[in-house]
Amino acid sequence: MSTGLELQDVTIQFGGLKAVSDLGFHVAPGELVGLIGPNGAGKTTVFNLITGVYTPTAGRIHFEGKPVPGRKPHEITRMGIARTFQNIRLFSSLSVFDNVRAAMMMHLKHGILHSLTRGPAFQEEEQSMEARALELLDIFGLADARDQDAKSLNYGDQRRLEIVRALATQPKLLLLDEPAAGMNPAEKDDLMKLIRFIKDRYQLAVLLVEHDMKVVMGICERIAVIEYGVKIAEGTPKEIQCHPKVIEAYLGVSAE
Amino acid sequence: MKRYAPQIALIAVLAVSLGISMMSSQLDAYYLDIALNVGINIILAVSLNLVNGHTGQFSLGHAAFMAVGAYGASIFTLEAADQLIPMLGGPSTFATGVAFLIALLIGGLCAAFCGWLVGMPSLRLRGDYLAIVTLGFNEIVRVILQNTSGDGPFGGPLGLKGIPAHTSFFWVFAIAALCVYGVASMVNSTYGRGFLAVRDDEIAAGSMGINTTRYKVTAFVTGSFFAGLAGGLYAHLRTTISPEGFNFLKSFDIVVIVILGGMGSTAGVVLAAIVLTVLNEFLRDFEQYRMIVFSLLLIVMMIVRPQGLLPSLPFLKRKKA
Amino acid sequence: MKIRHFVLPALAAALGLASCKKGDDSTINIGEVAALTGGTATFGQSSHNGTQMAVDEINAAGGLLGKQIKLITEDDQSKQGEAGIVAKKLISRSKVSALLGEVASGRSLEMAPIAQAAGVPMISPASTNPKVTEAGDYVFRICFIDPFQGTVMSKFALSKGWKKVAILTDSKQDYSVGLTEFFKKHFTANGGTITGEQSYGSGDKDFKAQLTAIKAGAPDAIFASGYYNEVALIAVQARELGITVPLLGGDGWDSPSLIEVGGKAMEGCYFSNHFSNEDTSPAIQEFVKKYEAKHGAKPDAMAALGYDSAMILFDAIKRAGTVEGKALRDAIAATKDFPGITGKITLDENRNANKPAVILTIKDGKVVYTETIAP
Amino acid sequence: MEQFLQQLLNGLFQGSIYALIALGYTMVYGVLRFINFAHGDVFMLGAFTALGLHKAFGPALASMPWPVSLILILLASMAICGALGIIIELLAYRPLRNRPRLNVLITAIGVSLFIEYTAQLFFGATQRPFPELIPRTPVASTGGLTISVAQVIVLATTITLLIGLRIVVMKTRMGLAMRALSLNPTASTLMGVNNSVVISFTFGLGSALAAAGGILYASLYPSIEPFMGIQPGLKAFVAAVLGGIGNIPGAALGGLIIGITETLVKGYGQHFGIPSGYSEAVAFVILILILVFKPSGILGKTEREKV
Repeated sequence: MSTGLELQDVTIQFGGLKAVSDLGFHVAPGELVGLIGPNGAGKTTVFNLITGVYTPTAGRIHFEGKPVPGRKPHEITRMGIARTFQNIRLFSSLSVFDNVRAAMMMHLKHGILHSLTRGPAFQEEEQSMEARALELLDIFGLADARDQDAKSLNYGDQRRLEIVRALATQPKLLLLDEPAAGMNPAEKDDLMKLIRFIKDRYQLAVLLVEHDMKVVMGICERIAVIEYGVKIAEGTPKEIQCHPKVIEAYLGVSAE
Repeated sequence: MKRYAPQIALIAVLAVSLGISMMSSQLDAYYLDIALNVGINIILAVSLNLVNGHTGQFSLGHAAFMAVGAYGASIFTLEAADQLIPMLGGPSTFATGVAFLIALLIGGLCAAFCGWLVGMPSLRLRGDYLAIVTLGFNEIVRVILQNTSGDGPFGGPLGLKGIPAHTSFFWVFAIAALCVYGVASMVNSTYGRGFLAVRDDEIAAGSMGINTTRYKVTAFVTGSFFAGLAGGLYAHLRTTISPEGFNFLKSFDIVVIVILGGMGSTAGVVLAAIVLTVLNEFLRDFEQYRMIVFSLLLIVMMIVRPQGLLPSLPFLKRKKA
Repeated sequence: MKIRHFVLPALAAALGLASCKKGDDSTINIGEVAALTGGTATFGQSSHNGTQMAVDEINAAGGLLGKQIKLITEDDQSKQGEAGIVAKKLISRSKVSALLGEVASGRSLEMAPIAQAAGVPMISPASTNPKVTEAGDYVFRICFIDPFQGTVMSKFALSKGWKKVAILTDSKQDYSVGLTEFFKKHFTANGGTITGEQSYGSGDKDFKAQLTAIKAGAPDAIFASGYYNEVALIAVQARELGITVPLLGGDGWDSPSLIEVGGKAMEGCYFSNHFSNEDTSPAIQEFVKKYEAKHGAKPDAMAALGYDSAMILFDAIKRAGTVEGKALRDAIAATKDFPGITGKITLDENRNANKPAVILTIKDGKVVYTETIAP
Repeated sequence: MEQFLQQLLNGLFQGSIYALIALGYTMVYGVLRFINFAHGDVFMLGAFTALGLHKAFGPALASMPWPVSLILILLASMAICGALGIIIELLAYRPLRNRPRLNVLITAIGVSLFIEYTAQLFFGATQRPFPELIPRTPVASTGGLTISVAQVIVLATTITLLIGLRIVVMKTRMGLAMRALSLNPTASTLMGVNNSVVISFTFGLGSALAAAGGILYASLYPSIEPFMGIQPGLKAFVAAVLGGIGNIPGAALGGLIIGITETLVKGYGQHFGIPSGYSEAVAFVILILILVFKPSGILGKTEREKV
């Protein structure tokens, strides 16, 4: 299992509090895995550990056989891991189109000097970037809004734009943090289709944190459940639904 | 042709500046002086805007980099230009021009180096801390210059005098144009979206593969470089410089231009640099009220229009830059 | 990226092409650069009052060369860089025939190359730094210079039998650094010992550390070469620390605020100055009376120097019979034994005034004349 | 040795002034998370208010023993400046709640410049003498060491206010509300805290502390002018950061460290090739070092941004 994402005995401590302890799971290439748990279980913390916002106190995180901790967030993104944020973090003063462009920056062949000389190669690259950004926006139905300010979009569109922006970094693993939050049932259905579509089209592995059980059970191939930073179960949606610990800790408590 | 419009505009401005420069002896010395001041303030404001506006890092020490550039360029001119000019074929417009360009570049590079030195450790600090650190750096530079020996190359508290008046209309506006062109091209390219991304959300920017530290340092070093050039131009315009002239109140003056022009709006900041410089000159008799009005404007604007006064003018409405 | 980015600067530049208005032929325009606002406004205002008084007197007496004098004053706000701009403005917009000012050497140094290049004579009333008149042969001053002032205080200290002196310099002020340098040179060359040398920057309020170090050297006197703002606080803190020896200083002490702030602590201290308003000579007493009638306060040295600078210029205009730059310059340069309020003024070949200094002391809360020291 | 002891004393008193100003700085930052640039200017207004009061009620005050008149002037000026602080917050900062920090910082700079230049318009740029509210006579002069009455008063006031502030923050309902607000403004509202009242109180108290600092400072260094607050204000800020911003004992510790370091540089720096003129830069060098090596300060806690 040297490919994909691999977490082993990962622990992080804030002050005296263990937010995540001895967590281990993996996401294989092309796999769609769900990460669920009650509020405050440490799901977003796991994302922050994987993307380098936090450094684990102990344990190992590997992606494609290479260690992740100690690298800066942008270096981890370069390894092929992209994410969205639970509390939407778009570049609010930029247009929809520029939000996507900003995320494509790391694949530029040309740097600062070329933007000054503005030669033919630079112009060409700018145009191909534009084309790719538009293509992505088109898939998510955001092409018409390209010149709007990101902050002027409605909630669902902002969530979709977060995904587009993450895709623009050309990841191999996509971390989605509650992408369906605030969406209506019809939008949620569309979102599920979209996630499947991009997973196939861009051959992505996806790690999904989501509260909406319908979404999680509907698209995930495998699910890991954590509570108080500890993994309490892992398995297929079917297995999870019947898992006694899960029912007790999670489904039982917040049965809707 | 349209895609090369920026370059064409740049060359046009260079040519016009050269033209005006060649007839500058017929111009009124005082008005010419104001025009050169305008140009120098454009360079200072646009370069500070790259740091404070586009990249969202709040520097309060721009005058320090201006000082480094002014001293660097002046010391080169005073100490080395005499030896250099004969090597360039004796005193001619060309030789003095080249020597001046070298002096300016040395000033700019010294300032850029200081920018790197200050920026590397301090740019990981949050906005308000960075503001104080840069302000502190401003004070440190001033104190060090003031405590040098009066007979040494830095001239102590009296500063340097007898700097040749090389600064002409051409030099000021050529560099102003390059500065505006450079900053605008940088920021408007795909690469340059990174500056704005860092400003809007540093954590998200990092997660999108943007090396936030590098962007911040790049902005800071570039901003310092142009501030250094502006300092060199200022020194060779006024012909005397002294440490007190580069205190943090000078930095505040530049910050005021950037904020009133609209942080992150190159066009707004250029316009503000022009309007405020000219206004300062013609409202000399109301000097006592000037800063009161400006500071009130700052306060009111942050409440009503944090994006700056000028971008709301209809002819400046354009795509976000 | 739009062309209009560049059109605007070009427009501003076009301002420079505006036509120049002709000078009014019925008056002689004289430009004055002074700090009327900002940190050194007290000096600027005094010197301006003196200058204005001279102009009013001449105009009341019928003017010069059949014309009235028009004094055009520009405020440089006590700020670096501004003196140069307003000097350009006075020369190119107001077409002045001569420039008076500045008090501060740093700002006179900004004006000097501009006056020199334009061929407009400039007279500084009170800039004591030697470098000011080195800018060229159109730049004059009517006050003594730092080497002289530093030497005077050294001579005075030695004459009092003070062989051990500590020095406290304002390292932010070239004026203070200059005085210290020349004081030290003369003092040590004539058998004096410097027991300690300390510095501070103007705006500082706490000098206890420096004074504690100075106290350890047990000097006979302390040479405090800075301005009155800090000197008053230095005196207060020195007395608190139990230092009782007198402080010595230069003309930068000359302000009522020295005694207002320093109070008893200033008693028995000495400073050199350009003139004393206590001088009993009739010319000086008449000047003091006129000034007091107009401004409600006794004139200080800056007022007297401002007055003298204008009067010397008028005398030169009279002798030259013209305000043409070269002729006027020559006439100013030929000034000899001019009976000024601040003494007999002769301009030497370096365009500096050769004149005596007075030593003043503080006694019972008043500034009192003690002696005159000739060059 | 005696000289060294005297220098330490000098540094201690200088530092206690910085500590006094830093208290208000750090409290406002601790609760509201922003640098109140105008703190140093309220400090200046405190001194001018005291001067004004002294002029207005001169004869009446002169008939009292000096400790009484000092306390009266101190309390009156603190009340006036406290009210002023509340008004400033109401007009300039309150409309900016929940706006980006940078906007608040810019406003703070604006407020600072506004106070300075308005004061310059009214009071003029030149120094004014400050009345001798506290006798400047030496209180003790044993073994060559001297301490003046004013210095003792300053030190005593700093300690009193330090303890008083600590009690307010730790033991009172208002203090509890302040701490709640500083931890989480939204949650504190939910818990029934009226944030607006707490913020007004914090500003009022901070401004009153600044005013007290201004008066004591002016008593030690009796010449005042509209820009007198800038340098002490900046140094007090550095003291607050050094001690760990938001931490009240930290501010006091930071103030003392800076005061003593500055004094030692002035007194002994030249033996090591550092002219005393460099002492102006000492605070900023300390600031840069502390932010590079331990941004949370000596007693401060590290903060994480919520992602």
